[in-house]
Amino acid sequence: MSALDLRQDQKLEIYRYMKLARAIEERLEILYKQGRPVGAIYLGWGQEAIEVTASYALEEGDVLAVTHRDMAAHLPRGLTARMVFAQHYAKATSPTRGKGEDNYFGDLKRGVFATVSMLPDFYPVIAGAGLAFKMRREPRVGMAYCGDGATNRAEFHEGVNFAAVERCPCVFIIVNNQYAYSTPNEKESLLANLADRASAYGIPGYTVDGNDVLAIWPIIKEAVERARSGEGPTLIEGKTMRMRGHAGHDPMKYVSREKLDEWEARDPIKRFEEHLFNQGIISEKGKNEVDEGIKAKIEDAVKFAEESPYPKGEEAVDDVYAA
Amino acid sequence: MSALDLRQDQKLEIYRYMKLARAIEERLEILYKQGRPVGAIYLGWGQEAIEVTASYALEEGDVLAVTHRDMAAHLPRGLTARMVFAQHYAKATSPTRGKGEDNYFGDLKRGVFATVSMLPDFYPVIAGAGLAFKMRREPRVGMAYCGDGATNRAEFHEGVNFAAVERCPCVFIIVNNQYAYSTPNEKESLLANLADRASAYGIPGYTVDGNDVLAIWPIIKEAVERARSGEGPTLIEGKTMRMRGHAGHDPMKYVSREKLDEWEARDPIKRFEEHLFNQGIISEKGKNEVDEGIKAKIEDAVKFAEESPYPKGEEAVDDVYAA
Amino acid sequence: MMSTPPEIERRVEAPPKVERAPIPRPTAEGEEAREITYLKAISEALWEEMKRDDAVFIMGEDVGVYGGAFKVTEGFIEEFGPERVLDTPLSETGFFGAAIGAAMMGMRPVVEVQYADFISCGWDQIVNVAAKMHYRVREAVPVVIRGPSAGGLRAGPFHSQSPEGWFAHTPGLKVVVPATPTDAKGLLKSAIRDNNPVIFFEPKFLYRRVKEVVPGDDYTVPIGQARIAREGEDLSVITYGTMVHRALEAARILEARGISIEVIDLRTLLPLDRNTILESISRTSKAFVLTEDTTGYGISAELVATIATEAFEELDGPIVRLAPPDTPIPYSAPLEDYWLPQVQRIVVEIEKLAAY
Amino acid sequence: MMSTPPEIERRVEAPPKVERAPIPRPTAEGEEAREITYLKAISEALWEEMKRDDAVFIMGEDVGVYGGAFKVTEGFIEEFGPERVLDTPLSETGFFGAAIGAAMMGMRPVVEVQYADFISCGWDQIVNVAAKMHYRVREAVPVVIRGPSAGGLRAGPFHSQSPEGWFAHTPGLKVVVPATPTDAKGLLKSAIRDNNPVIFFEPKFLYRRVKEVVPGDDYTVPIGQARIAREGEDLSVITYGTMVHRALEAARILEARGISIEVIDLRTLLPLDRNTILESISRTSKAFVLTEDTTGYGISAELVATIATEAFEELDGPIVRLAPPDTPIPYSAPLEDYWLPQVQRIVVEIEKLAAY
Ligand SMILES: Cc1ncc(C[n+]2csc(CCOP(=O)(O)OP(=O)(O)O)c2C)c(N)n1
Ligand SMILES: Cc1ncc(C[n+]2csc(CCOP(=O)(O)OP(=O)(O)O)c2C)c(N)n1
Ligand SMILES: [Mg+2]
Ligand SMILES: [Mg+2]
Repeated sequence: MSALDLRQDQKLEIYRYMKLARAIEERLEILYKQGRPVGAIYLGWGQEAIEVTASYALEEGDVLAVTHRDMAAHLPRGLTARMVFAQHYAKATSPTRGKGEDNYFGDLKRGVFATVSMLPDFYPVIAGAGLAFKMRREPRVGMAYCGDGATNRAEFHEGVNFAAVERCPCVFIIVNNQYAYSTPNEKESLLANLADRASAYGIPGYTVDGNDVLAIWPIIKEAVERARSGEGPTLIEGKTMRMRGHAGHDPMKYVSREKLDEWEARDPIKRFEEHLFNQGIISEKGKNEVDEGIKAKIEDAVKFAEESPYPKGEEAVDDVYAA
Repeated sequence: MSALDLRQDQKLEIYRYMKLARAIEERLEILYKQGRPVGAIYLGWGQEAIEVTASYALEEGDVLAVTHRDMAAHLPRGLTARMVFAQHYAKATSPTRGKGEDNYFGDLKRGVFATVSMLPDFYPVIAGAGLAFKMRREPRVGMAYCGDGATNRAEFHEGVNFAAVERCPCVFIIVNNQYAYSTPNEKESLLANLADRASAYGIPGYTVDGNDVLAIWPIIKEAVERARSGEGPTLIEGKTMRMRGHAGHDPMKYVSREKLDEWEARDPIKRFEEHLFNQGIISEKGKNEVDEGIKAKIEDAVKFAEESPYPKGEEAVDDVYAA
Repeated sequence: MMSTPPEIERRVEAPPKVERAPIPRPTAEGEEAREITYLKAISEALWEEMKRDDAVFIMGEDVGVYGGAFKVTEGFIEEFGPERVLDTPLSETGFFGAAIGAAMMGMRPVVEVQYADFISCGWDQIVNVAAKMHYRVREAVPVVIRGPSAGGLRAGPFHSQSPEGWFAHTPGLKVVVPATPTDAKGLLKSAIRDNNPVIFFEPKFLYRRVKEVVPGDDYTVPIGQARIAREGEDLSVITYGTMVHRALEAARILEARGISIEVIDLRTLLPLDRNTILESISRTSKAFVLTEDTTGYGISAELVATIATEAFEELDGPIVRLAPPDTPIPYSAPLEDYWLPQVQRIVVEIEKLAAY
Repeated sequence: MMSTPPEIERRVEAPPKVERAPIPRPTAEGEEAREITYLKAISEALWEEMKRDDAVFIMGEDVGVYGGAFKVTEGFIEEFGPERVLDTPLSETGFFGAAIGAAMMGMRPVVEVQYADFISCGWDQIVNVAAKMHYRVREAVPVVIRGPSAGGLRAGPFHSQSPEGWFAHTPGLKVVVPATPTDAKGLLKSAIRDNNPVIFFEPKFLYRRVKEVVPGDDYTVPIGQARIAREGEDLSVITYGTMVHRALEAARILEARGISIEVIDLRTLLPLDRNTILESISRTSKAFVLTEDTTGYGISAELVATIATEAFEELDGPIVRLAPPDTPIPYSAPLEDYWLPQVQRIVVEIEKLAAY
C-alpha cells in the first residue's frame, strides 16, 4: 500500500472533516436566515471532497492559503468549529479578535494564512512561502486554493509562473464550482478544463472529479510529494458544484433546478459514505457516533461564539504594527 | 494571389519601413553616445521584421498599441521620423508636446495609442478597443505588442482572457527578443514557445520566425482577418533578438558574442533584402535610392527636432483634464 | 433557498439609523417628483444615460444576469441586452483596461467594481493609463469607475474601505462621493458625460437608508461643486458621504443648544471646490473637518491644509478634524463603532470648538 | 557597445547640481569613516545586512546578473549566489506577493522595484495583503520594498513618480524616504530589521550627486524620527528627500540676507514624527512645508494639517506650502523645472513668509 492509497483511518478522518464542514455550514445557513449577526456566509456546500482532501494531504510544517469559500479546507489543519463561529460572530475570542470579517481568517501556528478577500492574492504569497522553504532546504510544501473565477486574475498568472520558474514546492488547487458568483464558467474563460492553464507555465496540470475523495487523493498526494522532492509546482482542478448561493442572500436563480439535481446526485459526502459502507469501514452505528460527535461540536461552538465577549471598542486602534 | 501573399509594392514598403526604423535607431544611438539629450533609447535593432510586418497588416481604422521598444511598428501607420526625434528631444513639436518621455508616444489620429511604460498595460486596453468595434459592428481590428518578459504580467493574462471570452477582434503580438532587460527567457518562464500561452485562453497561438518577413506576413494577415470577421483574438509570437542593450547605457555583457553573431547572421533586413534582390524586386540602384531617401528623412528629422522649441515651463500645468 | 432574499451580503448587528438630508432640491413644475433611495438614484442615472446615449454601457462582475451584487443594475440586461450590460470575467485589471480602451474608441463605459475595496486590483490601469493620458497626448478617457464604498455595515477590512484618498491624490482623475439620492443621480449623469476618468464612490451604508424626492427631469449636478447641506452661522463642518448625515444630525442636536452649524457636503473631492469652503469659513470663522476616510495623509488633511493656507486670517479658532484612526477598518460592531465618527462624538467635538 | 557606459538610462539636459547635506554625523573613534554616495550607502546597507543575517535576500527585476538597473546590487550575485540575489520574472504582483509569503515564513526579503513608478503594478499586494495582515491576525510581514523614485532627471511621467503619498495614507505600512547617504544606509538597515512592511523610496536624483562621510560601524537610524538638518530661528522648513538639499541651499542664501532657517528632514513619512515638527515650530513660530510630491491631498497636506491642528496657537504667520502642481510630472527640461520647486522659488517664498 503506497501513500497514494488512503488508509482506513485516513478515510474516516476525511469523512469526519467533510461532515463537520457540512454541519458547520448548515448551522451557519440557519443562523443567517434567522437574522443572527454572522456576517456574510460563503458556503462551500457540495465541495467538501476537494476542499478537505486537498488540504488533508499536507503534513505538519506545510502551509495552506485559501479563499472565502474554503472553510472546510481549514479543518484538517486543526482549525476548529469554535474558531469559525467566533469569527462569524465577530467576537474577541475569534482568530482575528473581531478585526477581520466572517470567513477571512486563518491560523499561522497551524500553517494556515489568514484569508484575504482579493482573489486570489495568496497565490503568489504561497509561491513565496515555497521559495522560503526551498532556500532553507526545508522539506515543506505550500498549497493555495482558488476558485474558477479567480484563475482569471493577475495573481493566478504571476503567482503560478513565479512558482514554476523558481520550482517552488507548491500545489495550486482550483476549486471549479461552475460559477464565480453568478457568472458561469463560459463567461469567465473559453476553456473546458482550467487545469489546462498549467501548460502556460510549463508545469503539470490535472483535472479531477472534485466530488470524489478517492479520485482526488492520489493526484493531490502525488503533487504534494512532487513539490516536496523539489520538482516544482502542480496545478490541480477539482470539478465540483457550489450547492448554495454565492452568499446567504443569493437565491441562485441563475442555476437551473436540473443542474442542481444532477449535482445533488453526486453529493461528495453521500458518495464517500457509500464507499465507506461498502468497504465495511463504517457501520450505521459508527456513522451515528460521528454525527453525534459533530452535533455536540457544533452546539459547543455556537454556544462559545454566542457567549464570547465582543472586543472592546478601543482595541480598534491596537496591533496596526508588529513590535 | 491571395491577401496572404505580399505584393511587390507591399514588399517594397515593408522594406523601406524596416530600413527607416534601423536608420532612425542608428542615429539615436549616435546621438545618445554623443551625449545629446535624447532621453532613454530602447532600440529594437534586429527586430524590424516582426515589428514592421505585424503593424503593416493593419488597415485604416484599425488601432495599434505597442511598448517601449516598438518604435518601428509605428512607421507603417504613418508616424514619422520627425515625431520620433522631436519626442526624444522633448520638444514642443513632439506628439506629447514635451510631456511624455522618449519612446512613450503615439498618435490616435493615426490609430496608435500613446505607449505607457507599465508592461503590458495596453493589452487589456486593446481588448477594450476591440470590444468597442464589436459592439458597434465596425470591421476594425486592434493589435497590441508586448515583449517576452511582459507576458508574465497581470495585463497579459487578464487582457488576453478578456478578449478571448468576448471574442474581441484583436491580434496580440509577442516580440520575443530573448531577453527582458538582462533577464533571459529561461528566467522568465519555463516555456520554449510563449505562443503556447494561447492554450490558456482557448485561442489560436502561433510561433513564427520573427526575422523573416515572408514567414510572418501570412500568419499575421490571417489573424487580422480572422479578428475582422468576428472569430476572436489570436496570439502570435515572433522569435527575434534584441541586438543592442536594453537601453543606451547597457553594454549587454550578459549576452555572448557567439549568440550575437548567430543572430547577426539572421539580420531581418539583410535577409529580406536578399529576397528582394533574388526576386528582382529591387536593384542596386533602387536600394541606393531607398537609402538616400531615408538619409534625407533622418537629416530632416534631426534638424527639425534640434531646431524645434522647447515647451514653455508654464505649459506644465496645462491639459490635465479634457474639456 | 430563501424566500425573501435579503438585499446585501452581510447579516449584521442592527446598524445605526441615518437621518436623511434635509434640503431636498425644489422640483420644477410639471416634473414627476418621486421619493427614491440612493440606490435607486444610481440605478436611474444609469438607466436614463443608457437610454440617452448608445455609447453608454455597463461592465463589471455580475452586473448582467444577476443585476449586480447590490442590485443596482437589476432588470438592465433584459432591457439593454448582454452586450451593453456586460458580465466580465473576474479580472479588474482586465476590465478596467478594456473600459479605457473602449472609452478611447468613443464609448462611454461605466464600470462597476463589486466593492470599492477591489478597485486596488486594477489600480495601475487607473493611475498610470487613464489618469495620465490626456496630459500626455490630449486624448480623452471618458470612463466612470463606480462602486459601493465605506463602512457602517460591519463588513470588515476587505468590504468597507474608503479608497477615495488615494485617488484624490492622483492628478488627472475626478473623484466623486455623493451623499444624497439627488446628488447621486445628478452627479453620476455628469460623470458619464464627463470626458475624464471619474472615480465614483457610493457609500453603501446610504444605499437603502437615505430616501429623497428627486427631480423628475433629466437634471445633472455639476462635478466640482460643493453644496451647503445646511446653513449656519457659528461653525462650518466640511464633510462628504455618510458623514454628511451624521453632521446634519449633530447640527440638529446642537441647534437645540443654541449652536448654529453650517454643513458643507463636498460631493466632489477632486477637483476640490475650495471657494465654497472658504466662503463659508469667511462667514463662520470656524472650521470642523469630518471624514470617514482615515486621518493621516487623508482627505481630511487636504481640507485642513486648504483652510489653513487659504483662510488663515479668517479663523477664530483652531481647525479641528475628526476622522477614523490610522488602522484598517475593523469588522466587529464595537470596534467599528469606536472607529467611525459617531454623532455623539461629533457633537462633543463641535461644542468644544464652538466654545473656543 | 559603448566603452564607458553611462550609469543610468537617460541622457538628458545637464540636471541641476545639488549641494550635499551639511551635517555629517560624527564618526566614532576607530571606525573607518568614508565618503560615499547615496547609492553606495544603499548598496552597503544591503550587503552588510545580507552578511549579518542569512534570512535577508534580494529579489527583483535584473538585480542579479545585471546588478540592478541602477547598479545598487552590482557584485552581489557573485558574493551571495543567485538564490539570495534573485532575478525575478517581470511580474510585480507576483514577486511582491512572493516576498510577502517568504517574509511570513521567516525570511527578510528586500524587493527592488526597478523604478518606483512600477510599484503601482503590485499595489494590491501591498495595501491589502501586507498592510492589513498584522492588524487582522498579529502576524508580522517583514518585507522591504525599495526603489528609485522622484524627479529631476528629465525622465518623464513613467520614470519620475513620487508615490509616497499613496502609501503614507495606507495604515499598516511604514514609509521611508532618506535624503542623505548616512540616513539611507542607517534607515535601510532599520527597515530590513523592522517587522513591518516598509516602503523605502530613494530619490534617484541623489544617487550619485550626494556624497557624505558615513560612520564605519554597523549603525542604524531609527524609523519614525525626523532630523534637524540645519538649525535656525526664524522659520521651520519641513521637508524630505531631494527637497532637503534645496531647502538647505535656500537657507544658505537666506542666511546672507539675515534670515535664519531651520530645516527638518522628515526621513520617515509614516509613522510621522510629529514631535520634532511641533517642537521646531514652537521655537520658530513659522512653518514652511516643502515637498516634491504633488500638492493636492499629498504629503504636504498632512504636514500642514498636523501643524494647523496641533500648533495653531504657536504660529506667527500662515503656514505656507510649496509643492508641485497637480499634474503628472512632465519630461521636458523647462516643464520639469517649472514643475519642481526650485531654489530660487523657495527663497522667494520663504522670504515672504519670514517677513510676515
Ligand atoms: C479581486 C476580486 N474581485 C472581486 C471580488 C468579489 N468576489 C468575491 S467572491 C467572487 C466570485 C468568486 O468566484 P470563484 O473564484 O469561482 O470562487 P467561488 O466564489 O466560486 O468559490 C467575487 C467576484 C473579490 N473577492 N476579489
Ligand atoms: C510593469 C513593469 N515593470 C518593470 C518595467 C521596467 N522595464 C522596462 S523594459 C523591461 C524589460 C522588458 O522586457 P520585455 O517585455 O521582454 O521587452 P523588451 O524590453 O525585451 O522589448 C523592464 C523590466 C516596466 N516597464 N513595467
Ligand atoms: Mg467558482
Ligand atoms: Mg524581451
